[in-house]
Amino acid sequence: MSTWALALFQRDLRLSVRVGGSALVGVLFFLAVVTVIPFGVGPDLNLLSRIGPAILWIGALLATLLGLDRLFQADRDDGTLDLMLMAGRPLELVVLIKCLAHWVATGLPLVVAAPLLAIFLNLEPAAMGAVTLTLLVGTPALTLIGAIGAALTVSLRRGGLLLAVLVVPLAIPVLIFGVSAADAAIHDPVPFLTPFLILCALSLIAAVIGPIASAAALRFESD
Amino acid sequence: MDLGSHAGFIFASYGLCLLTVLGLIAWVRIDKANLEKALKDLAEQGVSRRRPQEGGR
Amino acid sequence: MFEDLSFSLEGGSALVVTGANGIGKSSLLRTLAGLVSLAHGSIRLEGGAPDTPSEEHIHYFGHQDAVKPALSVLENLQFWQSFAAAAHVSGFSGSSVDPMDALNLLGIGHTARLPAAFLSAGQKRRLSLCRLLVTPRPVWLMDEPTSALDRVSETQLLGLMNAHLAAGGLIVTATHSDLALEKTLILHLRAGDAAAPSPEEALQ
Amino acid sequence: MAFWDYANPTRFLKLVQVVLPWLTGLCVLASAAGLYMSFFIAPEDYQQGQTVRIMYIHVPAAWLSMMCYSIMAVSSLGTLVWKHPLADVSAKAAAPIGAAFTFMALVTGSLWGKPMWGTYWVWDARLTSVLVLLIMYLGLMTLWRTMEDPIKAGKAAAVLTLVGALNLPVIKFSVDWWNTLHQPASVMRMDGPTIHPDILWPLLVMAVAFTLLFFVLHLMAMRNEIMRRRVRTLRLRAASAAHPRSAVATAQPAE
Repeated sequence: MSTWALALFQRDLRLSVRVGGSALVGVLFFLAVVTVIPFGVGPDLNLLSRIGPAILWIGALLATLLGLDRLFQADRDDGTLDLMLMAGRPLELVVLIKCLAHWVATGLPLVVAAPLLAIFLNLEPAAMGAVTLTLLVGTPALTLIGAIGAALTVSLRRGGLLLAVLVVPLAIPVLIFGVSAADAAIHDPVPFLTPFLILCALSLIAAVIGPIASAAALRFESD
Repeated sequence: MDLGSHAGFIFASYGLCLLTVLGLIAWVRIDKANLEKALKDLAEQGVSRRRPQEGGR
Repeated sequence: MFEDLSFSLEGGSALVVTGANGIGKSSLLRTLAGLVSLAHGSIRLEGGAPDTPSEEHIHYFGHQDAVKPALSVLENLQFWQSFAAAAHVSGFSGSSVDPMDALNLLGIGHTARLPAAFLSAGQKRRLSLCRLLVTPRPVWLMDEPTSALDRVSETQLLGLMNAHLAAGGLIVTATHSDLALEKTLILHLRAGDAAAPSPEEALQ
Repeated sequence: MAFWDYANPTRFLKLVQVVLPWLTGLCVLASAAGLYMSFFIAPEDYQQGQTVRIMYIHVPAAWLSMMCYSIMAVSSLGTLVWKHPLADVSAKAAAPIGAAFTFMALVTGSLWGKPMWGTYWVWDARLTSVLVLLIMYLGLMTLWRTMEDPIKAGKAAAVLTLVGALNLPVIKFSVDWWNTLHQPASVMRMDGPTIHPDILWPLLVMAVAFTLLFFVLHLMAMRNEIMRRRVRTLRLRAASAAHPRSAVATAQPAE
């Protein structure tokens, strides 16, 4: 089990980091979204620090969705997907490992960038830590849920936009609990742990449902 | 020398700048080493820069 | 797509599928590969491992090369060696070839460390062929295997295919060019009805 | 691609070989002198206290971030108008260095702003336009990374660089056009600097040190870039050349 899984993980990671890969575009997009918001709502630092966690979460959601459309499409376009279906490896695990590699290449940089961007939004150190922690726990869920959309739209030429439309409703629970956990850390009386644990649970559920649903979609797609 | 109550900010600025410059230098050096290795590998394979010109291009 | 099509093939022999463009040669191969599901009927591989589906005994060599330009040639091949599971079947004695040897065998050993983006179409095709060598599987499905190959590589390919047959493997190939394969059956697809395979050489 | 093997790049590499040690030496001297002056000679400010010492890296870094972009803009003109073979090499090599200097200006600025203004960041015109500059740098770097062919990437990046150059005057004059927290220019003024010589000298020495640092790094990065293109050309050649040894080796096992 371990050799092929490691080989797949390494390959996907290399592909997204090397020339032509898209690992850092997501972070740049995240930075751009966070920069644009203050122009829209005005540069009031108090307001920004109040809505800061929400801005960071929405930025992370959009940046994740942006990078997802090539998750399976690149492999489908050059015939790799057919061979993966025939490789004799459980497709659910293949999807899970691909998602993991994708998250390390695109989701983890978002989490690392979040504290820096929090400075722009005038967040307190406690809020900064809370947002980063919730993003660390929550972004894998976004990738795994997004994988379902990526698998469904794999055969469409311009699937990126449709993917976003399909995935956003499914990602709303993650967004709700991510933001409310981060908010709870700022406003004292509300407990932080309750929404945070629900967020963890959502990630775990997504780790089960995402690969199963994506694998099913990919099998139908090859027909 | 006494830098007053804001010494932390001053050292942080100078330290981060130093780190950034060191990072740039490291990037340039590592990049150079990798490229030189690639050129050496190609030379060992017998691919030369001059050959195709003689072939009348 | 097909009706009343049935054929069987034994170890060590090849089936050449011929027919006009668009008649469904590629679809037939994709169906055999398990990539397109059957409406009726079945595909059986006798002697395979009991609880593995038949497509896991099959190498599919289609029109697409599945070569990643950003990876080096060797990295491409090593990935497939560790990713695709080998299938061992009684009566098939093919063994795994070392990736570097496979590249040398097909004459692209000198490109092993280059990114695959630098390969020509024919070289990518040969790299894709190496994939069949590094993981032993008894059945090769080859869709136009000689496309984009020059005459020398075509001869090499024939040598490899014959070696696979000699090891007890099966080959089903759709092609336009004449392949000098040992022990060949020909399946000619025509609109309306499909001719039964006609033995070109006597089977044992 | 044979174009790259001749004349300009080769001659340029020889020039770099000669100039680089001198530049590096000068850069080290100037940095040492600048650091000494900014810590031990420059007085503390009567308003800002010791934090004024951050200025000696903040202001040069900010200047360099803009100078670097100007160099990229001129190089882009070189790519598009004069088609000089080294122009897009220069532009590509400058982008990461410019991004690093912009990052330094932003970081030192916010570390200076915290004790002075009470916050690390405000969304005023100067700070925001410099942040936009950083995003431009990063975007250009990404554009170069994602396009395989260096010639095409160079042209695309040149167009983007020239369009982005509109941001430069915005940065320069943002302190005059908008009412901001950031203090107005005090060295680069039409009517002469408004700054005491004890502060001005360390600042100028640091600026010279930063400029030298930029040129050292830029030349080294350009040399790398030329080498990278050579590697690319040679690899294309290596792939296309059928290897005689391997051709012999194939004949036996295939039989």
